[in-house]
Amino acid sequence: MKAIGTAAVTAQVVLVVAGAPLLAGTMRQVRARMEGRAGPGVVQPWRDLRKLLRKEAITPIGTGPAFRVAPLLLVATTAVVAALVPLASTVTPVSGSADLILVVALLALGTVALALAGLDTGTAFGGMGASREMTVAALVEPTILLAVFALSIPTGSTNLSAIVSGGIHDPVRLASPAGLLATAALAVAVLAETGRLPVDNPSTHLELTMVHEAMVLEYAGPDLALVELGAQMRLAVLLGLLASLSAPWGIATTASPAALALALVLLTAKVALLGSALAAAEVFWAKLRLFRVPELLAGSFLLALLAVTASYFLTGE
Amino acid sequence: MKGAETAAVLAVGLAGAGALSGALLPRRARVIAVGLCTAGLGGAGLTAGLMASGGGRWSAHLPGLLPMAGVYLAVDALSGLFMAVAGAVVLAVAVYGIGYAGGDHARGVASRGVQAALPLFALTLVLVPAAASVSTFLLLWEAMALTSLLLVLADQRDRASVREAGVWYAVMTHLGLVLLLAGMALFAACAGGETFTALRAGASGMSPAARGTVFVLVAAAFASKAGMVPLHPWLPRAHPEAPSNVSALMSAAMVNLGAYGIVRVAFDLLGGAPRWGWLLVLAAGALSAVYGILQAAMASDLKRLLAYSTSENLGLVLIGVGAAGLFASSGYPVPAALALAAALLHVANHAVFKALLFCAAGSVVRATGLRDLDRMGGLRARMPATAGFFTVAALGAIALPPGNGFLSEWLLLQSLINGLTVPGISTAIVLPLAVAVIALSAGLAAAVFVKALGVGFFARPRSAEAAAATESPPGMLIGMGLLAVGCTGLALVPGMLGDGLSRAVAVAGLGSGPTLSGDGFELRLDRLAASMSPLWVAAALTAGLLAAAALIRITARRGRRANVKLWDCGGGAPTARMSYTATSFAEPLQRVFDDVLAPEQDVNVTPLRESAYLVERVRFQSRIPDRIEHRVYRPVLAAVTGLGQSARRLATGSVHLYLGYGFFGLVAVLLALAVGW
Amino acid sequence: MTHATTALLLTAPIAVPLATSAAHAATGLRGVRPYRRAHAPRHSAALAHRPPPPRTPAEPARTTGSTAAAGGPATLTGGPPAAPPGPPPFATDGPPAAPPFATGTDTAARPLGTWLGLVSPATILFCGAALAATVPDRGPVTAYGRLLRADALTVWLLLAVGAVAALACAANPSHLAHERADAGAARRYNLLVHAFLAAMSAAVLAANLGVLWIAIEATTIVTAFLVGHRRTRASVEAAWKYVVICSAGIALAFLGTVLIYYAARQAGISEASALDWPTLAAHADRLDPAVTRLAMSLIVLGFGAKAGLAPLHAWLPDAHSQAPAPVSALMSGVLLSVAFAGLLRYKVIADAALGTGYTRTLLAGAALLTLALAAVLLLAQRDYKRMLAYSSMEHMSLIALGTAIGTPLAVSAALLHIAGHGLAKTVAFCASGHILRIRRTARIGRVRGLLAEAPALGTTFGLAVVALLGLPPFSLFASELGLARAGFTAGHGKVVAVALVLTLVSFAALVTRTARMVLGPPPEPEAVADGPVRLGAAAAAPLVAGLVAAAALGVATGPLTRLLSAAGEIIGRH
Amino acid sequence: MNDSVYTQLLDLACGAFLLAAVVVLWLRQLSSIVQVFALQGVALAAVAGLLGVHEGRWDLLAVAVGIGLLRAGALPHLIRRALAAGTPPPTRHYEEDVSEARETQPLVNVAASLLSAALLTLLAYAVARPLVELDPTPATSALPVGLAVVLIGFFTLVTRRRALAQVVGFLLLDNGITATAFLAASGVPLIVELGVSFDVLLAVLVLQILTTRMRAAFGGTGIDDLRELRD
Repeated sequence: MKAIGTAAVTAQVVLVVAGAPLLAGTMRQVRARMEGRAGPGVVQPWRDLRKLLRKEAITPIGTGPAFRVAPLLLVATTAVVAALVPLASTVTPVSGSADLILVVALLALGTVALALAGLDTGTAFGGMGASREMTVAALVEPTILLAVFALSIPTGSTNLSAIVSGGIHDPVRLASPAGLLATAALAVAVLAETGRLPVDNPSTHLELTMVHEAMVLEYAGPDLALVELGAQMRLAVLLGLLASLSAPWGIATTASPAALALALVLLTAKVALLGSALAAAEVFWAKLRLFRVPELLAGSFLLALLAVTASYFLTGE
Repeated sequence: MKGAETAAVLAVGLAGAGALSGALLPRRARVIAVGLCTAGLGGAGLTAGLMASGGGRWSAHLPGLLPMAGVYLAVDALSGLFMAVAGAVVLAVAVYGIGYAGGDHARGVASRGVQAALPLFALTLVLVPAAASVSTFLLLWEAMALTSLLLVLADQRDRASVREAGVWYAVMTHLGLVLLLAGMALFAACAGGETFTALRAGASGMSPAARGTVFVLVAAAFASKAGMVPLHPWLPRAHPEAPSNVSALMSAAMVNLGAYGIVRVAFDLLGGAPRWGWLLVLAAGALSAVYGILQAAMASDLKRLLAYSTSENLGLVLIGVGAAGLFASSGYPVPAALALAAALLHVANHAVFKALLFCAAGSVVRATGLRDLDRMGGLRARMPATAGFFTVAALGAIALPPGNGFLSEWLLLQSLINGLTVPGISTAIVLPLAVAVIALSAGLAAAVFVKALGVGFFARPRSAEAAAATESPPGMLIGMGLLAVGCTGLALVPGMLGDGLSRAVAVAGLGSGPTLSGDGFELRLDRLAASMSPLWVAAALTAGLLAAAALIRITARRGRRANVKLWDCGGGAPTARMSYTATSFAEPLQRVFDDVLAPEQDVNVTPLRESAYLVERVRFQSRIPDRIEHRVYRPVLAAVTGLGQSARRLATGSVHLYLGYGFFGLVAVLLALAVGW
Repeated sequence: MTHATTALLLTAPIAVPLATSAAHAATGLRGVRPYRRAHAPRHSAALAHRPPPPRTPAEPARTTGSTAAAGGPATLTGGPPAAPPGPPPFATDGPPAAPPFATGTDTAARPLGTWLGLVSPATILFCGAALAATVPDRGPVTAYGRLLRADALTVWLLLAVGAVAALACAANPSHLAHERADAGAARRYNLLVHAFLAAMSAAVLAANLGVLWIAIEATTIVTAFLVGHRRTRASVEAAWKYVVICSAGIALAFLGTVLIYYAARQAGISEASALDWPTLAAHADRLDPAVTRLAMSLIVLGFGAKAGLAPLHAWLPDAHSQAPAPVSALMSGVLLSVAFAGLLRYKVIADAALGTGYTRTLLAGAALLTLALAAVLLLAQRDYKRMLAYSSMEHMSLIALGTAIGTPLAVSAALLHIAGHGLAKTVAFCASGHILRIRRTARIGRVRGLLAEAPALGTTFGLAVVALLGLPPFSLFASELGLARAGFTAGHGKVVAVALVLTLVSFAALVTRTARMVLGPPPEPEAVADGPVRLGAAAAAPLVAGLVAAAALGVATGPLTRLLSAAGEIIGRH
Repeated sequence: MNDSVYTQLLDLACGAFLLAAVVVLWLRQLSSIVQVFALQGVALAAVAGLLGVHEGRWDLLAVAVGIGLLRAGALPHLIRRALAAGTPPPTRHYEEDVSEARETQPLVNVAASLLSAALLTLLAYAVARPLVELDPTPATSALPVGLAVVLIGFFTLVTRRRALAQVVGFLLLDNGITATAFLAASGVPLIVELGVSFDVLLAVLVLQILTTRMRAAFGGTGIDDLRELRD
């Protein structure tokens, strides 16, 4: 029984580590196709990573341990989140402590590490990126936690396995207005957290607009590889979390290898589908001005607040 | 309980010895003697506190002291917790203080008056939770205020701002005393006795109106000591201007006594307060949390930033206490016990990491003489140990997993989220907003401490003083080391506080059974399916780090890491002036919260004499005023000074006027008598 | 305790000071006058100098006509020429060259003055202590056919008078030395101070209300010349206001006494004991309520004037700011309380006759009015001696509030407040005397960095103000705490709350002003280069002793506890 | 000396006593004010004497003589001496006499002063009603006169601009109190009476010395110069 659980956890982590670049590749491919371009192919991100990993490791003058530890911490936090979140199965040895607040905090820890690395370089870009990233992160925090609050009301606890298995057994809860509002708020928060289009353009180098990119401008070689991998893993994990919260069918609730295999396949399908949908939508979105982002986040905060109060008023406790 | 009593007596003895040695010995010996006595005193307080929170209770009555009242002391689990926290902080800061006061720059701190007042201040911090009668509590409360005032005024010769801070601090503290004196005297009058036991007995017989008045007066007094918003202006003035070891003691131990007061009086003595009272406390906590952290985000003075962060953390504590009161008053003791336990755990966590932050700030001020983050930078290379300690403490302050702040905030969020089971419109509206406030303040706290750490310590020095910084002497590092051990201990092994918290909550009349248990490494909430084992999280993170490092090691080419110039867009090497300073880091946040902060900016252009079109000099000045202070205190001060000026007409010096007062007084009295009043 | 010893104990506090003042007078008469001041032509000397010593000071002889006017008109000296409107810069005597006619004899009088000065306060303290050992247990003692009487209240006040007098007389020599007063003025000063002590002891020990009135009126007359000691324009003005307002107030009090006498005679009390306090207190219930009500109002107005309570309060800041420091210490510290003790005696009678309601309303009204006046006038205060005077008004109103509340706890708190305030105010005024000497100005705005320039003086002045602010460990904290508790327990919460708010206002005013004076860098850095200004052991001793006594009283009343509660019982029995 | 004659004489003396107080309020010239004050002293002595004769108490008569000597003799003499020390009134009478000898213009003009004296007397009667009802003898029924003179004395004290006029006001106040003492209970005990008189004498002496010092310091005895000690 425990072996299956550990197998599920390792499978999840391996799938996330290996699948994240592929997910990024598929999203870029979908986007290229819709813009009429041929696109570099789904495996291109792996090729970039391999190229970067073989490059020479460099340390900019005047930077300290924060600059060198940040990429490692980014990947580590995302890996731990991947282990905790019940992407494939809710019955794992770590599902007991898979607390949604812990997950949100770990992601925030990765962001803080990267911001500190940006400041450590002492260049204008690093400082600007860090300052904007921390502003956005600070404004996203209330939305995410209120969405967590909304999701935890039906099950009475913030434990992810409980929420997901609750969702599987009682699907009507997911379609309820509270569930929908919470998922919408969470979706906007995920966009802000991973730095996707309306908040930040991941593929830009224009210093006026870039937020995430500015912090990692000084990285090169293996460190840059880790940063890229970390960003892609974060996107994959968050999309997986969104999928398991809003569409939990297929996640193994029993400790049988067959269910686990099926869950893994379904997980990849769901995440790929969600990724391409996001890529397709990004074609039509333009990046918001930095000081209009708070309005977007305020809107998502309102959605989350309505989600919480709606669930109270509707269920009439 | 022999042990706790002897510890208390030892503490008093050491304080006396410390004060005498502070006043009499020559400078070098004085600093060391006072440091050791205060450290011993802190140790004694810690042991007494631990014994008390371990379940021991003792009380003492000294009729001879304090005319017309007598001194009553009693210790239980709740006061034990606060004594332990105060004792630990005093111990570590005293060790740190020896090195800090030894430096040549600390002429003010090492003066006789300050060194004599330091042990007395430490003694009052340890003894205030042990007071067991209205008069003793007020005596120790005012003694704490007086000794801390002397300590705040340590450097009064050098800067005018210290003197102004001292006056603000004295008047605001006395306002707190007047409120407290009125409230407690009314309570003693209604309950018909002065000792806490008499108050507990008489509390049930009080009319709701009297109970409400007592609660409001006492809560306002304690909220002003905890730096809550409407009564907070002294905090961002007194803490930065005080010497760093004093502001560490004030921020880490003195403000907690504000929270202790509310819990002791409202929960234990009054036996519960009206619902609207608890909503008031919660609202004050929430407002202070957000306003405090916002002002901290804007502050470029390091110690002012830490002072506002204290206001934020105490705001979170009061949110927990307010929520606990709200649940208790609607008859749900279980979530109430959890919320109160979260608040008390956050008091302990905040005390440790805030003390370490102020000590680190103190060693930075000692090394560079700077408090302004904009002119610091590059201190990590020059002061690695202090930077390391500051990082550990900042990790606690930003409330993220491996840090100790995360646990109490996690517990607080759990108690609020599970508090929704309590019916009632007010909880349905207040709890989500409280969660949102905690989340926003946590997010902003992350931004604040990234700014403090990144701008202050990393990159290159932006001023000559920062470039000339050297590491602090070993005495200070040992003090900070003790606090760092405290931080990591509380972060990884929170369970050790578990049963102490449960007993303290039981004393407050909320918990029947243990609310949270745990075998040291894990924090399990019994009645809720939630548990947190920080040790496992830290282990998983380190494992992830090692795996990623191994990934690079395997795939990357052998060979050393090359040192390379920073990318300079082809325009020459980037100078230190190009790096982001605290003001520029906070600019986006200031723009987002523009209407709340209302920054004052003025640009004055001095044209050349010859022609108005040619500009000789442009001066830009931007200042973030404390808006609540301007909106509330400035009119009051103007009115009072106006009243003073117009009142001078009452004493114009003319004999006729003075005799006229007497004549009209006589005629008025006679008229009243004639009319047969 | 045989009758003789009690008689001795009761008369000594009055007799010894009188004997000392007579001794000073005698040395004045016997002293060789080596010169006969040539009658310089009468013209207004441009630079006023200290007027030559007046005729022999023994008895304010009948000055004949204007020719013997003392000295030319003392024009304003010192201070910037363009004196800003508002209080004039303190017209000091200017640095008088050693008066050409300094007689040789005064140096001989100097040592005589120092220990002679301490004899009378020591006697008062000794008698008080001896009585304190017996009176609380065995009840009051009387002497001279019920003329003098000592109960617990009297003993407490005797101790307070003795303590304050000891401090002030110890501070006298250094004050006079620094004033470089010539022999005649110094002799007249000592004579009047000891007469002042005798009058105060008489007022406290008097059992007959008439004798009490006479003693208090005597204090006014004796201190009139002490207030006018400096012979400057300001001190003459202060003396005039002091005498006129106080005498008018005291006259009203005598009218009240007459009406009480009338009511007592109508109630059938024999003429001999109609003004005797114990009999009056015993038979007070037979007095006619209407007459007693009128009498009590007049007495509260009259004795209130002497105790600094509104409406006849306005003399206090002028007199206390112009009098020499030890004298204003004595007046502020204990004369106000002695006058108030007189009022306490009448309160016992009125409460028995009318019930406690009437006097409480009168006293509480006067107290709150004075507290409000003092707080408001402290806000924009610019002279630190007037600041200390208004602080005395504030503390006297708190004492009046305590007695208005009337419960034994409240009265004990008020009595402790009297003692604590006496000690702290004496130290504050003596220190302000030294500040005046060092900085030669009474303006708060012009005194900076006292702690830096004169550390000993700055610390004592600072600690004295800390005591006056009611901070622990000084006894004013314990008494204000007792007052608040008693007020709320007796059900007068609102009145006490208003009083607390007003004390907060005066606290703020006092803190801002004292901080401006005491804190800060030394005014002229080069002045401090040659070391801070030393205060000297002789001058510092009384200040430190006063602070230590106030702190000791604040920590524990020790042997005096029994006496304090007995005194509280007498006044607050019902 | 039967009762009706005694009552009439007593009322006559009290009437004179009150009238003297009102006239003091009326006059401007200081020397004549002192004159009237001396007359009031005589009236007061008469009241005391009548009471002594009526009750047949010799000590009371002795006190009456003492009071007469003090209030009609000694005190006026002192004030006249102080007055003489001031600048002498101008010989040429057309010149407006600004010397100290005249109470140039008191704070409240004469008409208003007299009106307020009337009101104060009414107030004294209203206040003294319970005193009289307590023991309605002819002496106590004249009590309101004493109280009225006290109030008028205080009013004079408040409104006069000359130092010596204020001294006279204070002495009027004191005369009123002594009269009340005699009328109410035929005098306070001897020691107290002696003490009070001695204190009053000393007070006047002090005020007189202060007047000379004021003249030296301020060059005149105008009370309005005493405005320098202010907040």
